[in-house]
Amino acid sequence: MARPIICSSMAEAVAGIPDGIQLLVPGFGPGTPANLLTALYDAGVKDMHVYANSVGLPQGASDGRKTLNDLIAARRVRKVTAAFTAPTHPSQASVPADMIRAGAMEAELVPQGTLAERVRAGGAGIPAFFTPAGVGTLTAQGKEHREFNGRMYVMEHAIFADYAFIRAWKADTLGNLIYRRSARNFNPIFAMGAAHTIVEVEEPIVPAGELDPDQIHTPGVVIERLVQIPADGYFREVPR
Amino acid sequence: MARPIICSSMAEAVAGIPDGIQLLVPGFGPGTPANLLTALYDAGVKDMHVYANSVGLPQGASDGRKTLNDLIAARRVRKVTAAFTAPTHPSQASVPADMIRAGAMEAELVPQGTLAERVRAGGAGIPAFFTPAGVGTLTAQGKEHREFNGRMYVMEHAIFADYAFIRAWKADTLGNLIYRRSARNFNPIFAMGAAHTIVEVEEPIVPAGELDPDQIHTPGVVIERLVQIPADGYFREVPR
Amino acid sequence: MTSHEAAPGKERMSRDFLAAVIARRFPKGWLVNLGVGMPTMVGGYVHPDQEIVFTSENGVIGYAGIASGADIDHDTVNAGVQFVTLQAGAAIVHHADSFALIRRGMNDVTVLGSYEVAQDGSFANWRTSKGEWDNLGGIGGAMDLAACAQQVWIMMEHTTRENGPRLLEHCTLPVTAPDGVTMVFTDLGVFSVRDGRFTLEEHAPGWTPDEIAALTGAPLEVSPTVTEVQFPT
Amino acid sequence: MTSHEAAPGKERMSRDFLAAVIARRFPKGWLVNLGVGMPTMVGGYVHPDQEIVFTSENGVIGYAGIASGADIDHDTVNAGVQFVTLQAGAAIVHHADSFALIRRGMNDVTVLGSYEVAQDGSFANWRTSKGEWDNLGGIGGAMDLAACAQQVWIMMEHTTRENGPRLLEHCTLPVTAPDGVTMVFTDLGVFSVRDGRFTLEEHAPGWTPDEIAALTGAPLEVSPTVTEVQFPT
Repeated sequence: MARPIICSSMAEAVAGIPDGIQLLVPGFGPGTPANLLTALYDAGVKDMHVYANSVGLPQGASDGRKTLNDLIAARRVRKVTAAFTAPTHPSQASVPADMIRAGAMEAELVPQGTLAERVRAGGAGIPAFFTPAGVGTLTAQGKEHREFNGRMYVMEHAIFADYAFIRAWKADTLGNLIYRRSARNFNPIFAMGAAHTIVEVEEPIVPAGELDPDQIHTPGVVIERLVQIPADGYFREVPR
Repeated sequence: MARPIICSSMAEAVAGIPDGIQLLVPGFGPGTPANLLTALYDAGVKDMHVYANSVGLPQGASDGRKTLNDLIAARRVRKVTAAFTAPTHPSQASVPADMIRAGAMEAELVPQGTLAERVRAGGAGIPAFFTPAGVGTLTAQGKEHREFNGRMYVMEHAIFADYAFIRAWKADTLGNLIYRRSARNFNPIFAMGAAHTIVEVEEPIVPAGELDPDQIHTPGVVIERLVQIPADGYFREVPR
Repeated sequence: MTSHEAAPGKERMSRDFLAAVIARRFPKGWLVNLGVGMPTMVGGYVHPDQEIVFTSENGVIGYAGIASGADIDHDTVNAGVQFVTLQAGAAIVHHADSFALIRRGMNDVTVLGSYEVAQDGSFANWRTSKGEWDNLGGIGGAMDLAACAQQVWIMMEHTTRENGPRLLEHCTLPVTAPDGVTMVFTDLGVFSVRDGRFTLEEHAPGWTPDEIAALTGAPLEVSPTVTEVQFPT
Repeated sequence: MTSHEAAPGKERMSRDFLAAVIARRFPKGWLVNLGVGMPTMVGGYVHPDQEIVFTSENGVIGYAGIASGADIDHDTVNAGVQFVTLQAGAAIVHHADSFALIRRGMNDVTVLGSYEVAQDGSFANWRTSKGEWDNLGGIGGAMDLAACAQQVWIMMEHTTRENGPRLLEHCTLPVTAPDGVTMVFTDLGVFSVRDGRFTLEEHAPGWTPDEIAALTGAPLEVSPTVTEVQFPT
């Protein structure tokens, strides 16, 4: 595994990504790779299976950034796996939910902790594990169940995707990453859970050796491409 | 779950630990909770099932500290689960290996990554998972096997122990912990993998709020007791 | 017709009142997860002496409260993606570690909103459709939390907009968990859920147990020590 | 009788020679795990231009070499619990994350010592007893590494102290992994392991393929491009 390539633009960072990929998109408000998503939108990549916490409730942002919601609305996503595929109450409008209802996009609704753990398992070489979350609910229907120590669990399979987009706060030239506050969320596990991990970073990329080895959240050995967010990029998330 | 109790001595930190417990002992050279182990030895606790990377090859230390090897030699350990239960070559002497051979102590030999992941699973509420490590070897004998995506895996069960002893570098009054360099090793996962987690810390315990929330390796909510290593305590590990 | 109009002359407890009632019930040192929506308000009513630690499933362990003005940090949000401030001694973990802690049973309680709760301790809060399973809904972390927290407390309105009951013999909507609810706090009272039964522990000021039972869709036992809900001081 | 005495007049390659041969075979940018014992020496012979990252299963990603004197940090050791120095850009992870990366296939190669290696790619390095399974042995991380690294390279002496073969048709000792070895480096030569066969790729200076085959316990093919091992410059 070679050192990460430091790209000079978002377009370069997403260059060559083919149609049909499985893509991990972290973010929970903060920590969303908005610049890479926008570049991916501009690159026209389609037929994707996206894994994310939410299909994205807001109908686009006023500053031009593209969200998962925009990619879905543009029919570039064939399937979504998420903990929120629709608002809980049908009175709230949702383009993704309408598309799923109409059969225009496939959906897999999963408990949030199961989503996190499935990707963690994928990045950890573990093909399957058991969890109590969802037992006795619709989300466990048709899945293998098993009792351990008198309690029922459901077996869940790992997710290992083709690509992951990551949003970091600090990075060094070897791809070591540090996240800030709750912008961390899914980022460290999604960074491990894909064959090709591409990172947008907020602060200027520093030379290797400047970050304390004890304080690195994601070791750079899993990073393939690294790009600094340009001054005119998207630095703040749109609060939901 | 209440805030951790800050103990004023190692004896207080291990007070009330009953016989018969399952105990997690981290450490890989550095990061071994030598002071707590010594206090446990002095407290006379016996009939334990200890989980550790190694049964401890050195025959005690010259400075008075007690190791797992000493606890075993004193017949206080009924069973050990480890990645090293004996030297690979029979020419090397080993009290634990002799005891295991003689039936004086039960042993379970496991791949190191499986040991780490089993405790991680226990601390993560996951009762079992699949791993490729050990498939086709003696350590997988009698265990359930299963194929995923054309590859064979073995099912391994979680470990959740009664007690964990932890060695940290820095701590605050809420039990938030930071480890230093490879002294981290098993500590963060063992800290999560037990009902009662007791920590010895090298640096003076600081008030809550002084450690950066982004840089904490173990959140204090899983810590039950915390004790600073006294000036005459054991600060450096004995290199193997 | 709103639920308030359903019983003229009878005031129901306000959300703030209820949030305070719930907040002051937490024993000292509890680790508390607050669900999105109404339960978020509970955070504003704990007393510092309670030493409550609020956790959020997006990896924030120890937030202090909702942030405003200059206290807003765009990287620091709770599970409802509201800006929050951190407690001294807060720690941040990633999503897998956060749910590791949740599944491990770290949370003494999760306080969740709900559409329905049944006497068997099941509840339904993620999907209003009773139709065929189409993978549509908003679970978030509720299923993990409900399955793994030491207790599940429900904070909800006692009745629907049409004044129908939300406390039921059986949930009619798809459940979030098939059991686990131990307490229900509604605008009409405080209820325990035990051994397949609702028991009225405290009633809203001015309401009788019979009046509350009439708006409840399951048998309602009345605690021998039933009292009027007191606003915590 | 040592193996050197077994072939009078013929020098075998020294461990340092062999370590250098292995070190210079790593393609640029590889992530390399070095096993305890002999393989540790390999770290001393890589060239900076190779940009090799050495990882250790105790959570050190990017160590530079064995530390001595004032460079010793008592908290920084490799898998053999030897003090090491860190590379600029090193990262520390805990044991579960370290083996997560290992199982994920992070390591381009793990270089391990061994007692035996067989033509099916199996090898045995954790237990010298052929007796009944008694849970005695020293596995460490070898089984995880052997099962998950992209390649397994074995560094070993070609023969036992009694001059018996270590390259075999089948392992006689309990295996560390039932397959996975791609290269074997011994004091007599460099061997590839492919399709159930050993192939001699390079022979030790002064040794003929036939002489090496005579000390090998399995059929030995000879590469059409077989050469003498060159000491890397």
